[in-house]
Amino acid sequence: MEKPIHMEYLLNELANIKVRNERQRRMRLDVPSKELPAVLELLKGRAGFMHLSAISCVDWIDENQFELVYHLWSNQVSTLVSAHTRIERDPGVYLSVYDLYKPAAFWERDIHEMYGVFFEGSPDMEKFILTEWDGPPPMRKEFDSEAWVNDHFDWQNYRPDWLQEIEQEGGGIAILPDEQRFSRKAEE
Amino acid sequence: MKEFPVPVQTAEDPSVKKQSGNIFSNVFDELVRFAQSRSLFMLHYCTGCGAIELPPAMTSRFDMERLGIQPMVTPRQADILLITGYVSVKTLKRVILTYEQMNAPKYVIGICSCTVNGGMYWQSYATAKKLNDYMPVDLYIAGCMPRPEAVISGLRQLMEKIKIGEANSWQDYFKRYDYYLGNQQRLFGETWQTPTDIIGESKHYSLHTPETEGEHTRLLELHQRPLEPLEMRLGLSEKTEDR
Amino acid sequence: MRAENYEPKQHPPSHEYELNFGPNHPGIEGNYALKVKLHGDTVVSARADAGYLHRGFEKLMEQRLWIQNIALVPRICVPDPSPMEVAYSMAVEQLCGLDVPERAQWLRVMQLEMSRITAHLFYFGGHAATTGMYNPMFWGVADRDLVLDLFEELTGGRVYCIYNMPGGVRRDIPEGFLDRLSRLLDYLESRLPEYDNLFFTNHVLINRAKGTGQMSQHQALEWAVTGPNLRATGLQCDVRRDDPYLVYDELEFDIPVEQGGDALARTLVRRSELQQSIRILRQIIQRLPSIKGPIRAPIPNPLAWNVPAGEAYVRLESSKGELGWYVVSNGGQKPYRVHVRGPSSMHAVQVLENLAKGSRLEDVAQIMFSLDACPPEVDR
Amino acid sequence: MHIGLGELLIELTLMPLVAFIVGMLMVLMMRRVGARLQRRVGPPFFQPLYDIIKLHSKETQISHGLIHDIGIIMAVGGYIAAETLLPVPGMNGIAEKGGLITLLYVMMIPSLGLALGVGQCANPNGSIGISRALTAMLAYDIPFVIVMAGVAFIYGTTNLVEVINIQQEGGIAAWGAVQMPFMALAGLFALQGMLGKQPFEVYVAPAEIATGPMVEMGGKYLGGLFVMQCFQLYTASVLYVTLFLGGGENWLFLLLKAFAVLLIPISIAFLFPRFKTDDLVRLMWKWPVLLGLIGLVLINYR
Repeated sequence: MEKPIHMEYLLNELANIKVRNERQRRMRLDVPSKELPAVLELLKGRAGFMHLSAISCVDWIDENQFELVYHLWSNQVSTLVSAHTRIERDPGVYLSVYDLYKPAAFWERDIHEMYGVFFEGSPDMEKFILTEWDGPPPMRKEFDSEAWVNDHFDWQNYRPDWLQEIEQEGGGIAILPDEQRFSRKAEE
Repeated sequence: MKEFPVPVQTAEDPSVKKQSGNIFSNVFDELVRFAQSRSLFMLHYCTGCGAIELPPAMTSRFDMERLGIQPMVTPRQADILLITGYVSVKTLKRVILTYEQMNAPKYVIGICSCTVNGGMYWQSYATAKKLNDYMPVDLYIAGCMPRPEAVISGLRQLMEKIKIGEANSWQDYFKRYDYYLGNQQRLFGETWQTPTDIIGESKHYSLHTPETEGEHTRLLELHQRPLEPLEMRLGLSEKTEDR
Repeated sequence: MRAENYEPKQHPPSHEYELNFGPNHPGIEGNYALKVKLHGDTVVSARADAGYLHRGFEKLMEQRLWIQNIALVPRICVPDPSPMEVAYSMAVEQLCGLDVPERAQWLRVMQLEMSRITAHLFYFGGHAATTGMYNPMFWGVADRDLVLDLFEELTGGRVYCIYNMPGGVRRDIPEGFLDRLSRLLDYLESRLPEYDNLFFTNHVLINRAKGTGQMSQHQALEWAVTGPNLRATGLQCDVRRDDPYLVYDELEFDIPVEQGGDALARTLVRRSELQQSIRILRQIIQRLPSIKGPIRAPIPNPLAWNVPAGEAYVRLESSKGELGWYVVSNGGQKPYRVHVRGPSSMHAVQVLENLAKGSRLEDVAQIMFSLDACPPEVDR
Repeated sequence: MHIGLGELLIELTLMPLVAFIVGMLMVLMMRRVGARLQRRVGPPFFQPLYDIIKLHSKETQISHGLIHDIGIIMAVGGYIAAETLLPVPGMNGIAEKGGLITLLYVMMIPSLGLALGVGQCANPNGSIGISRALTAMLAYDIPFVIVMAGVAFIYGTTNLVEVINIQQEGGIAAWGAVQMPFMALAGLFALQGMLGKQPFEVYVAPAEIATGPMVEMGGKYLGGLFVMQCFQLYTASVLYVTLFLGGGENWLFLLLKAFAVLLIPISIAFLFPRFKTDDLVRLMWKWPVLLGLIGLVLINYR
């Protein structure tokens, strides 16, 4: 689908932006992190992108970057714009767009507790879902959920007494301890 | 590796009781057990996705009330704690608080595979894998999720167990409190505590055994502080009054 | 605690007090908590507390194969699971450039609309029960069960169907299914007047629901309210129409709108939507036999399936609002990142907190249920 | 009529006992009617009994202090006292000495006892519930007192035994419902409020305050409340029958009338949502009071 004309004009005003029309009614913008708030403001003010559908965060650990994706929908031009921007993973600080989009408060709070990205100017950076979690931000790629599970939980006993009796009598299928799901008890 | 016995009471307990008492108290006990089995109030607490199959089981189509099972609202009123599916760590704390508030005899039913072994969330950092580490479970109903028929048939089994006097796993919580508390502390941290004085109650109901107290309860005493009302954080709404 | 040990706690004198709605409270939908501060009967401020249903779906999905995730995704929203699997499948198809056969698309629409009916029937009961009327719940859940029976026949699962897979659907309809569906629709339509008499035109209910949890259209747009809750403020806005997917652009249906933006309007919108879903299903019953062809596109070996690198954002209209799925692949066998935008993550947090503020204690539960907030979508 | 002390004692024991058994049947009827309206089977015949036995046989009991215990005793005891003041066929108990006014007072004791007991629990839901219950009591007591006044006017006595005798001697034409239809209607409102059923179920309200006064009740405390509910249904319906439907000529008629009367609030209860508390007060002070006052005027100008 062709972009509506005024979208083209609009996007021409912006330098440093890569525009890709991926699919029908989908448009991908790659924006440098400094210019993103301005781009969003322009999109909201000039093309009716009123609806912030979501803010996603992707952890590109190999490049040591977080990618923030702002999904915006406009009924005026019937297009979903995904504005991508990359920030450095290390301080992990970015600007909040709460003054433009109220729903950003939830998404930024969510990204903060799942990835540890801090948004300056967001109304509330307190924990929401993981209030009783004291580990690292779990959605980061370096967090190994399976290891954490093995560390903190026991597995159900897959060899109850009655099954062991059967095994001793020559029936059943004996599962060797090292083939079972590992757990604290097996390590001891 | 210390193996803990699976908390299932054998059928011998009631028969021992039967011989010791006189005939009237036996009849009375039996009547009480029968009434207990025919009147089960289950706690209205949806801990997970299995809760979606409870409304069909309760309402017009399967109608649990004809078996004397009805939902109750607060833990004080309830007999059955239905753990309907995965329990996240945050929920598990509430579940334990809830369980300790209930009046015995109380029964715990783990519905859905997730309560048995973590189910499809076995890799998840947020859900508990094995419910009977944290509280004694009377009955598991496996399935993802079990159909209402399965739930009802499980409840019928529980009723049978109550009728013959086998469903006293609640005593196990008093008798082996140290074990359960140890598992809870391992997951929630050393400072974990509940407002209920389990040791005191176990003494009061003469369910105190050597295994009630141990290293974990000593740890608890070390950290126990008087109960404070929970802090409420209401910052957001006040900050953004004009929203 | 024994009576002799009991020491009543002294609280500081205050005109305001705090009350926890949930997580174990019948006035809360699912396992969720709302902490409210009250002055008399008026809510001064409310604060949502989620995470009781957190399973770390997005993390789990990064650890499993593309095809394995199909079993995982419906669990994200328990009362209305089908849109989840459709959305995920569509996202994977977009990444791979798979073309879904037309018949599969029709079958998907059928599943989505049936799922919408079940969710709405459940919703009516929930809303009625918060106001103390339990009959609609008993009836609604029983009628919903009949739809679930058809789901079971079609897919083998009552609630979690796992009917979709990237490329299409798993199996074709059984013989005589469309007749049974048609009979069920007749039955549901014949039940609607009874629901009307009992529930939708009940004076006491109207008295209670009118003006409760009212939001203006402007507020709704600002808070990113979507779906029936937005349509209850008078805006005709539906992803099925604005951003059509599957075969919705070939189907005729109205987008019901109510003015008012209160709990009553939200309920009435859903009642009309139920009728529209029945209408859509009738069209499907008519059209489906004439659409021949396969029900799924061939896919590579699913156990060693490298989905091409890329990203896709799929929007869907679930029974609760706009559902968004953002899926990123780096060309591996597992998704690199999946992000779910549940409509309730807006409704159950920001909107609920704002609507509850200033309302009465009696209405808090009603506001939550009338927004049709689904906590597992928030927690994921 | 003079009866011996022994006989009186037997009556005083029997009256609450009969009331309890009939009350359990009424609870059963209430649940069965609800079940039928919801297209279900409903609970088995002995379900209310099972519930009460089970609740009293709980092995651990959680008390919140002495007042908590006393509150429940007051709640049940108040109704037991009320039963002895409520004449039934063959048994008058101390009804002749008590009369309508005493009964009115005694019937308030349970609510107050509940307020005491629940207040001790320090659960905010319970406190809100009890404040709502007392508000509701205030709301339905105004029409109730007007009805009482009308009854006293028309029969010239507050002695319930005499009220029954006057009605039974005059036949159906002398029934309160025929003599003062407006009063009977106002009485129905008060009955609905007294039973606390929808649309006046403000103080239980599970979705709002998690069953209010019952929130911290478990074991025998909840059992006490279940017993209280049996008494409550019995007292309210039999009192209505006594005042307006000529009392019971014999037990069969009494029960028939009482169950028929009870059917009205129960069926309404399952068809309506609940009002808000202030709506309840507004409604109670408007229509039943108006009806009652019209009834009073009519009685005076008869």
